[in-house]
Amino acid sequence: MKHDLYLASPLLNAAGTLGFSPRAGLDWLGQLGAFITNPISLHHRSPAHDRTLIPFEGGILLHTGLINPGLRYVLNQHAARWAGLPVPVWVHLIASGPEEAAAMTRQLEGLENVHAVELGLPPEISPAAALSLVKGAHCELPLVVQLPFEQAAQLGPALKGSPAAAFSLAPPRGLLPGQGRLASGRLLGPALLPQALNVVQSLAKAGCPVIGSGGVTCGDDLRAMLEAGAAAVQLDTLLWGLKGPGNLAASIPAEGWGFPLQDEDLDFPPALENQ
Amino acid sequence: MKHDLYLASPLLNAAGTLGFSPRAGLDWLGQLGAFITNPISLHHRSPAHDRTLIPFEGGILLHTGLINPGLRYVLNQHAARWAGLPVPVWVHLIASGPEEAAAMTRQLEGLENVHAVELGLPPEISPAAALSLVKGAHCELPLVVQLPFEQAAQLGPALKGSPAAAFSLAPPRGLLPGQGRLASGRLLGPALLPQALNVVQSLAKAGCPVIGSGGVTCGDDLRAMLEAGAAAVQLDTLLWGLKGPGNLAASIPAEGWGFPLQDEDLDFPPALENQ
Amino acid sequence: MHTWTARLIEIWEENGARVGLLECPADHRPSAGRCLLGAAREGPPPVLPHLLFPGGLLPEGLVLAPGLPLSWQPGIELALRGPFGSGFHLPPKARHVLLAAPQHSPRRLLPLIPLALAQRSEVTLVCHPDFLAALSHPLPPLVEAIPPEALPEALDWADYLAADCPAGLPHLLTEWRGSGQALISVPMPCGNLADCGACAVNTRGGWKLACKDGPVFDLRDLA
Amino acid sequence: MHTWTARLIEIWEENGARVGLLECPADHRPSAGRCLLGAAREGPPPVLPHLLFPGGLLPEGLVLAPGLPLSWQPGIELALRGPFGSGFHLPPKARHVLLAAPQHSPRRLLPLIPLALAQRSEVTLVCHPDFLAALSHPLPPLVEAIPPEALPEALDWADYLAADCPAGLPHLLTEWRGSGQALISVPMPCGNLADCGACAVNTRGGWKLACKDGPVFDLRDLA
Ligand SMILES: Cc1cc2nc3c(=O)[nH]c(=O)nc-3n(C[C@H](O)[C@H](O)[C@@H](O)COP(=O)(O)OP(=O)(O)OC[C@H]3O[C@@H](n4cnc5c(N)ncnc54)[C@H](O)[C@@H]3O)c2cc1C
Ligand SMILES: Cc1cc2nc3c(=O)[nH]c(=O)nc-3n(C[C@H](O)[C@H](O)[C@@H](O)COP(=O)(O)OP(=O)(O)OC[C@H]3O[C@@H](n4cnc5c(N)ncnc54)[C@H](O)[C@@H]3O)c2cc1C
Ligand SMILES: Cc1cc2nc3c(=O)[nH]c(=O)nc-3n(C[C@H](O)[C@H](O)[C@H](O)COP(=O)(O)O)c2cc1C
Ligand SMILES: Cc1cc2nc3c(=O)[nH]c(=O)nc-3n(C[C@H](O)[C@H](O)[C@H](O)COP(=O)(O)O)c2cc1C
Ligand code: FES
Ligand code: FES
Repeated sequence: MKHDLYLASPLLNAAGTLGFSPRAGLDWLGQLGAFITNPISLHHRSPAHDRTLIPFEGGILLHTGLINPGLRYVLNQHAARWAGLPVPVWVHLIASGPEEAAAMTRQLEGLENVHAVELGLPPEISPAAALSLVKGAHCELPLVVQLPFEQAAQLGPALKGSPAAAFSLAPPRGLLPGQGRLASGRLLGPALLPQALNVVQSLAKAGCPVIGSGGVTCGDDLRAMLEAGAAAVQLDTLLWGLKGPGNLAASIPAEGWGFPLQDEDLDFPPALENQ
Repeated sequence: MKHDLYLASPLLNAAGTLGFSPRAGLDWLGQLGAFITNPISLHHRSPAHDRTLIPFEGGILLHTGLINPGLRYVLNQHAARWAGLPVPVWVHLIASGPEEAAAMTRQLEGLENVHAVELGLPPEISPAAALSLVKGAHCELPLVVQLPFEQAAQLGPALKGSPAAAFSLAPPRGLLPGQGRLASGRLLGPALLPQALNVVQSLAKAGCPVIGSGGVTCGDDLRAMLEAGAAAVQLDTLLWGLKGPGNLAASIPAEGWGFPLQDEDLDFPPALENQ
Repeated sequence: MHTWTARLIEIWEENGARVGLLECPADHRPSAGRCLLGAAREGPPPVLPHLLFPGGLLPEGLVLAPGLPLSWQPGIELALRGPFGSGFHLPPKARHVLLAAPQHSPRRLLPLIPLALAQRSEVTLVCHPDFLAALSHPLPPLVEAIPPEALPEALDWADYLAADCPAGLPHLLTEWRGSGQALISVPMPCGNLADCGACAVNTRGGWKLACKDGPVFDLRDLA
Repeated sequence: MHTWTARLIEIWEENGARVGLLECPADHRPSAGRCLLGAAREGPPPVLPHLLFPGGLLPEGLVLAPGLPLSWQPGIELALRGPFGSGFHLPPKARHVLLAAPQHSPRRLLPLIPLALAQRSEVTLVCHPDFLAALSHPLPPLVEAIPPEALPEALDWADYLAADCPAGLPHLLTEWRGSGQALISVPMPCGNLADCGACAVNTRGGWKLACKDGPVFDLRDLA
């Protein structure tokens, strides 16, 4: 039996912004429709030797190396906490291949309060490799596939027949001079908003259920994402500011948003039909 | 006989930033390796009815509609001025198909001081359509092909066997809320630098001679572009500031840069060979 | 394109809008309705320079009409380009000069007042009382200020109209048959450097660029 | 994660570095080497809040060590989170306390001085004379200040070392065999909210996160 991708609020955190389980005392946690974990791989990954943070106009370049202690350790430490959270949990997985993806998703089935899997795709993956990874990750839980930003407009439509119930967006990659060389990393911050809106609109127009993200910092940004066709919105660096999501919940349109989504809605979810 | 793509300086202006011929009194014009014209179509194009300028963190969204009076009018008004400029002229053309491209480039052959054609590609063009447009534009002048930002990493390698002598980058497209709706346009400004460096590096690594652009505002940015593999660099909104290129020329590395390029260098131009 | 520098002497607020005073050499002063582009000389440059309009003349310098960026502080040096564009042209024979800024600050029309008074025209200013009360210096006593509601009668009286309506010209003005001009508010990113077209205005005479042919246009030309 | 607000009373420069004074309730004061994240409450929020360290205590409030953003002005209200992380732990038995900031401002070590004097330790501060001369308040007379060249002898004398070397620990310090701690300068974007890993520090005990286990680490643990 598949759970539906039901969300009581269209606000989500992006994977990597709130840890493996949320810190105690986040009084705004209940504003989120779901808590998404940091990216988790089968085996532990240590920090990249060239990890870096470089600011640029309107954003930051961040490269950490997807640091995580591996799935077994995360489940030991956090699965019990997930069960007790006031919001559903989506577990973000990164896998080096379909078998690894299958081995990981199997361990999540039946976990209390785990409502979905978000599968990260490595940058520059081919549509064929993406499809096989997504098929590998297919399990009882609804599957959200996080697309590399630069290929999202191409990969989303290519994965429409796949087990993906919806798509989300990884931050775009960039290059900046730092410490005497060009450093590569993910880009975050308000500067990304116009491109993110563009990608969201293009996926929505192609009939792909899409969770928007990238540079959302205020109610206007949130409404623009929903107007562009996003069924929900992930917040990133905003959550590292000192107001959390602030009063973003007040900007959620009363007439609703894209979710609840069911797998059968894949081609034409209600929110996108009226575009 | 083909002219070589020779540049006495790696600094260029992006098409659309300095008009059809430069205003009198631009005392820094001589710092440019070439003057690139505004985009010119065969027939005149009036301003887009939904033209707009919307600022965002680190940049602006600009949509004007490629306004221009058509090639015949431009040549009447400006060809004589081009002949007298202290720097070579590259003419930027936009064409709706290969025949139109051929009809336009033919009119540029033999014009005094016109050293190259830069051909703009429409957004979301397929590799096959791009190739046929580039072939249509093939003429006695060296051809620089301006790639849509989002598809550059894919289109550049696909056009390696084509008559393109080098590639440049159109600004990426974005979407922002403005005047009660989502407005679409080109994105300009320093926020674009990290992604532009990423695209330049990926083209250079694929053996494509590339002219970088996007968010360059200072000597560090210029050097980063050249380090990422750019053979030359186009400046955009910086030129609309009050210092023109400022003292950017002082940051050009003494050891040289990618150009002079010859058509035979297409696959492995000297500057990129040592990467 | 000539670039020069000048000191921003003072900044104050008028009904919430930031107005400035610029130490401005006489030969660089824009006439009413013409433009300057400005940016702080120190600190990180803005993506685009700011569009500035004259908002009056004081003995100390040029008043800059509302819209100064929050990052500007009194005392900073500005780099400036301009004046450029085409401003208001007060007909020498105008006797009943109507200045209409019904929606916002009247500052961009104020530089016309001394010119009108010098040619002995009567001057009426249409303006919201809140903006009027906020002006740092009172209007000359010969100028009559009236609220936006009184615009229709004032139009009957006027033989020249200068309008500044950033939110769009009201029908009342576009349909007016008299001699008049309007300052059209459009972005000017390239400031007449590139024919970028962002400032394009559709007129009866075809497309015009506000940074060159405007931003002040004859009312009769506005389509 | 508790967020609170406080007023920035004053800002001044010490040898080119911006130092501030924060009206800070006693129960929110970070001890030496612990962190705060701060952002101006008004105006556009920065992409990330700024990392702040205590740089001393005055009767009026907490001194914030160098690195305040240029956009902050005296009088503004800051939103703050923290203190978090693990700071310096002065061994109660330390008698010869060496504070070493040979490369930059010694501010982040100064909060240790009253603690050391209270336990009757002798205190020596290694610091460039330019930074010393720039301090807003003179060091207590019992503290001896010496230039970076004198560091080797001072190490022979010390029984506890607190180091702050943002450009990387000199060999002299990593190879020192005595009891000591170092403040490691790394970015802290998530401020212990997300295990983001940007602040990861490789120690003999494995990878540690500076925002939780640091940014002050035992010298013997640093690989
Ligand atoms: C700083 C800067 C300033 C610029 N200023 C100007 C300027 O003032 N005027 C100007 O004309 N350009 C300008 N350009 C170039 C401009 O970025 C692009 O050439 C062009 O896309 C303008 O974007 P737009 O959103 O106005 O038009 P778009 O919406 O991109 O173009 C309008 C239509 O033309 C189509 N189209 C786009 N390119 C082509 C093509 N090559 N062939 C066929 N159809 C095409 C699009 O699909 C779209 O339907 C500037 C570029 C820079 C870097
Ligand atoms: C605000 C924000 C904060 C984040 N913070 C963190 C964080 O603290 N920790 C964290 O781990 N992530 C975090 N993420 C997620 C992060 O953006 C991406 O998941 C990840 O790409 C990190 O980028 P990086 O440059 O550090 O690593 P990358 O360099 O992108 O990744 C390292 C290597 O892993 C490969 N790779 C990337 N994705 C996959 C995949 N799905 N499957 C297989 N291989 C892959 C890459 O090709 C690369 O070789 C955050 C995201 C956001 C939005
Ligand atoms: C499957 C996989 C596992 C990895 N595990 C680690 C790891 O444990 N520690 C680490 O520092 N980097 C790890 N990396 C990342 C690489 O060491 C290196 O940081 C990365 O490939 C650099 O790529 P980039 O240039 O795209 O950032 C891993 C990469 C992949 C694809
Ligand atoms: C070949 C071609 C010619 C065009 N000519 C004009 C024109 O003369 N005037 C105009 O306003 N728009 C012209 N357009 C643009 C369209 O009117 C419209 O602005 C554009 O397609 C909107 O696309 P966008 O959403 O990508 O900006 C032209 C488009 C193309 C492809
Ligand atoms: S501002 Fe660019 S043409 Fe007028
Ligand atoms: S700052 Fe993110 S884990 Fe330390």
